[in-house]
Amino acid sequence: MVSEMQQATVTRPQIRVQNAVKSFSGRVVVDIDDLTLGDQPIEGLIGPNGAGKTTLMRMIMHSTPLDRGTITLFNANGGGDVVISNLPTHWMAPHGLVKSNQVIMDFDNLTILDSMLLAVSTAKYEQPHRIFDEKPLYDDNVERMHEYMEYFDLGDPMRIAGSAGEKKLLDIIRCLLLEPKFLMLDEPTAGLPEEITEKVVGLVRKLADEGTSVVIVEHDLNVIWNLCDDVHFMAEGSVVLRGSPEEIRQNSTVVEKYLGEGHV
Amino acid sequence: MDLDFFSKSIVIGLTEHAPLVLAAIGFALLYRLTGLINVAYSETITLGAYFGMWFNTTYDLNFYTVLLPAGIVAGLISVGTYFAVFRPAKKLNVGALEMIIISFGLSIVLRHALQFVFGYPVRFFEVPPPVSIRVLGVGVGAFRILAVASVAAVSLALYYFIQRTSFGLQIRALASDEDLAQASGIRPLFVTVLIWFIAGVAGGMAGAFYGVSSSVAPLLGWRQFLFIFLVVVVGGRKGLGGVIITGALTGIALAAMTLQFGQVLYAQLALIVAFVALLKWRSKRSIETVKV
Amino acid sequence: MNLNWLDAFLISGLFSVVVIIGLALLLHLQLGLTRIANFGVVGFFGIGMYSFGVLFTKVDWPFGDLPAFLVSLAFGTLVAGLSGLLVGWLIADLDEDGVLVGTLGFATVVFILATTEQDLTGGALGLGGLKFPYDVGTVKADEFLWLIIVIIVVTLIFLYVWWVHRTPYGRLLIATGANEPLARSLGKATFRTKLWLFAVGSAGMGMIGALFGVMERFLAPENLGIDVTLAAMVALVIGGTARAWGAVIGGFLIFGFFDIIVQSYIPFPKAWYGQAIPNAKLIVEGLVLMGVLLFRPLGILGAMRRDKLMRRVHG
Amino acid sequence: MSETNGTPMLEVSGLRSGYHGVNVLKDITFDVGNEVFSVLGANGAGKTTLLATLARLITSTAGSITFLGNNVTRIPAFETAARGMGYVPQERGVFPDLTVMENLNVGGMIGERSREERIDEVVALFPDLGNLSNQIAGTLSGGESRMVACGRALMQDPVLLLLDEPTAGLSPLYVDMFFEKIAEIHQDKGVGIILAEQNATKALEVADRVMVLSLGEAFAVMDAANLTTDQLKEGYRI
Repeated sequence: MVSEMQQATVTRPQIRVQNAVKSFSGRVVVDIDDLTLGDQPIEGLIGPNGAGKTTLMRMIMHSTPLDRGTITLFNANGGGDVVISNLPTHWMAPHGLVKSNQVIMDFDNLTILDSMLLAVSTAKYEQPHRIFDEKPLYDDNVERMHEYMEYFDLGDPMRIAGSAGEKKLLDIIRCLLLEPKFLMLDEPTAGLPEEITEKVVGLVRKLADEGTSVVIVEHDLNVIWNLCDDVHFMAEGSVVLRGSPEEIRQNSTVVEKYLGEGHV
Repeated sequence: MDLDFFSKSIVIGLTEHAPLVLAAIGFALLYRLTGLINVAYSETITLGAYFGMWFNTTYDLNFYTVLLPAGIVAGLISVGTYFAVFRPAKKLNVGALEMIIISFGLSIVLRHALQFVFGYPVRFFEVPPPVSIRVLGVGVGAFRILAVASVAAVSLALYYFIQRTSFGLQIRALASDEDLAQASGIRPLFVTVLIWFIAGVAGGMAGAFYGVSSSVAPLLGWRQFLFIFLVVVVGGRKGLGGVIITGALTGIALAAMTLQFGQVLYAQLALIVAFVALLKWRSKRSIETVKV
Repeated sequence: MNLNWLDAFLISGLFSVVVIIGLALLLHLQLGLTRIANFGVVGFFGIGMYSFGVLFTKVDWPFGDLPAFLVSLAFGTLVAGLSGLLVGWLIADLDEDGVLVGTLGFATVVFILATTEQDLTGGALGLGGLKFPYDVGTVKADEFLWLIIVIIVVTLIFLYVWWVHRTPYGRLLIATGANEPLARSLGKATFRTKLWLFAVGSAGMGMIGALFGVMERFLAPENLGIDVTLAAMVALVIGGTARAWGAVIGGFLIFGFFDIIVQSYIPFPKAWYGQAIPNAKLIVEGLVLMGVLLFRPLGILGAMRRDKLMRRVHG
Repeated sequence: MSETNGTPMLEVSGLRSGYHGVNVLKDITFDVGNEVFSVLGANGAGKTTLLATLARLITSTAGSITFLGNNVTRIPAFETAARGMGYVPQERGVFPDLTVMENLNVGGMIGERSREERIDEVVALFPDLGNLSNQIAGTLSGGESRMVACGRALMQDPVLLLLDEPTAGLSPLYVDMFFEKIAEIHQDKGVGIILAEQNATKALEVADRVMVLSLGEAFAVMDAANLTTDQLKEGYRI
């Protein structure tokens, strides 16, 4: 019933997490009754250490299996609704659900261009007998890749990303090249220089304006306050508060959870 | 299937495959502590067999007199391989996959170096002809019974050493969490050397037992390696106790299937298939957190 | 004439070098690109060899040698490919220990079956009756022609492997080997990729096994020792795991030295060829494997250099 | 800067450290005497990295650490432990495969006093541990395993104890208990304590001095009493 109603009013891709529980060796890390992400273009997910933000995102990507519960992606690629908690991780990107990584992740040996081509390539190109597909793949996507290379001033793409910041940026670019309908960013600005952070933020705004739903986890709360339309505050495995950045910032519970009682 | 079949399987399984338990304990120590799959462990076993045979035939010594020296030599060589190969490899940041291949290379080198040293013909221990006694209605060589008893004794001693002594505690702490162990003041080098030595001693003694019950040949250890590895991978999750029980059960299963199929190779075949299937089934059930 | 004698050895020496290079090239896709240590190379090689041999010799073929050979070859390749699919399924989501157990276990199973199924394989005694699917006169000429054929086959394998580096498929293999979870999060079905990689690679190894069997004329379980896996691994590692040429260079360097130069051109005492030289060869192989991985892990050719490759392809 | 008893136990200057090529800590300088020294900051500020670097489990890229007058910037972790540094990491503070008693015994490997005596002291401090001694540490609840971790570190007879968020994720009852114990350890045993905490209120109750980390930089180092809420909010970027 509820899902039908939601479907009717959905304007942008949303994720609904229902009765989702995850515990590690007996300790409950995430326990969410009902959470909808994606009502607003850009939403923030904050909370003190151990609140379960990263675990929740991994559960959504299904790289961490759920103990129980359902996660549904509304308005996925193709417009339909998909129960993603039953699907393996590699099905998320084709459905338009993409997540960037908190820690720096890259492929050894692959150049920046390789990384981009890997992201834009689809399963039909990547079969043992398809040995003449490199050219068409490149030609079909070269403009799209060039846009990013120029925007971020990447320089020569035929080299391996060197610095940690460059790898972090490449991780985000890979995600964007997948043309996500629902994008999750796990600490996108940690380790990035200021001017790159601004460019990333600008791009995320543009993407959100064009209809992609974005959820951000970030330690640098200034980014959250400036960028998000809505903020979910997590503590002890569940979302305890939700509101505009101003509301959350003023809220005594939030200050208390971060700083302890007495500083309210 | 009658009672006779079971008692036969148990007696033959335990007497013939007792060294498997001992070898698996040694391998499990290395595997669980260092995370290293040391293919060259099969050569530690072979070395034990050769040195036992050599002490036994050269100095005309009783088998039980040469058992410990053979184990100690194998243990020292095991420590030697740690310093010569595995420690430098770790310092050079060699990956897990390369480490397996390196140990594979070491295994080949040791195996064929042994052939150079001890010559090509198959060799034998010189032990008195077996006296047969009946256990559970099955005839077994008295020597084999003694061998089972001593394997059991050595295994229990090792178990006690690991579980109850202060050195054992350091070993288990280092295996459990290396960083935390260091922050608690445990010296990793000392403990690691200790492990390589004990693993080598266990392997060497197992080799001597294998050698005395049949013959001594360069492939002696390698032929057992897959089964040792399977026992440890399948049984090693619950610590040494699991390894000992899995090892003993494997021996009994091998004996039972050999009786059933009339061919030891079929028994081995069935065992490999069963164990690999078990591993597959377990991996399906325990897909845990992937770091993305 | 002395020269005649020398040539026969050169043919068999070159043949074994080419076979090892073929196996190493296929291993390059698995170990070099996708970083799966297949310790069961000899199992796929052997199952292809025996499936082919049994079908070729035990069936009373109603048509000539060449069609019979081709049908049997296809059968051997298919059986090896299917076992690759099975082994791939078993190990694709296991870690290094699982891969070692699975592939080593498979090789052992093939060895055991070759020994026990005496009705089909002749057991430990071996299986005779294999022959070339043609007759061009002398045995030496037959062998020489066979060498040429196998060189052509291995060259085709090389071209495929070399070309894979220039395809989206090769890029996916490299990505899967470097960071499988990350590849999966980009929507790559890495499990299926590994499965097909194993199927194709194993089919190739099986085919090489069949071609090898014809040259041997006589199949015995001794052909299925771990030294076949070792040889492919050494050739690949010494030349370089990261690049397609690595297998070729490594194969010629180490096995060219032992199987051609030592066998034919260095006058060691006759008695040494029985055991001392094969023994020494294995020791050297082991030492090379260790030494290279410790001190130059990427082999002679070194790192992959995708930067240069990309410039050549798209520059 | 407040009075510390004579020369400081620990002097840190110009410390830079991190992992995966990211410099988490950027040029940190402070010193700690025989006191409770609180390191405050939001998540990601670098508290855990700082403590792991001090315990020598992460190698610093620049700067120096001087412990009891000796430069320990490059010596191995077991050596600093032997010299009297106890470390309780945030999550994995116990050996999960060992029993509670074995965990304590691992801590008791260094130091001269008899192990029994020290175990008695630890059990007196955390009476619950007495009943748990044969339980496998991996099966303990969060609060219990935190007690075992503290107990293990105390068994080393440390002069300086590094505590990384000992109360994160614990229920309020446990939190209060732990902060009482921290004060007790410092006062009764004379152990210096570096306490990494996010919960500023509690930490400031027990701390003599405080450092606020903000995205890897030392935002303020001062007497605990002088720190204002506004400074805190600025440091936490709330």
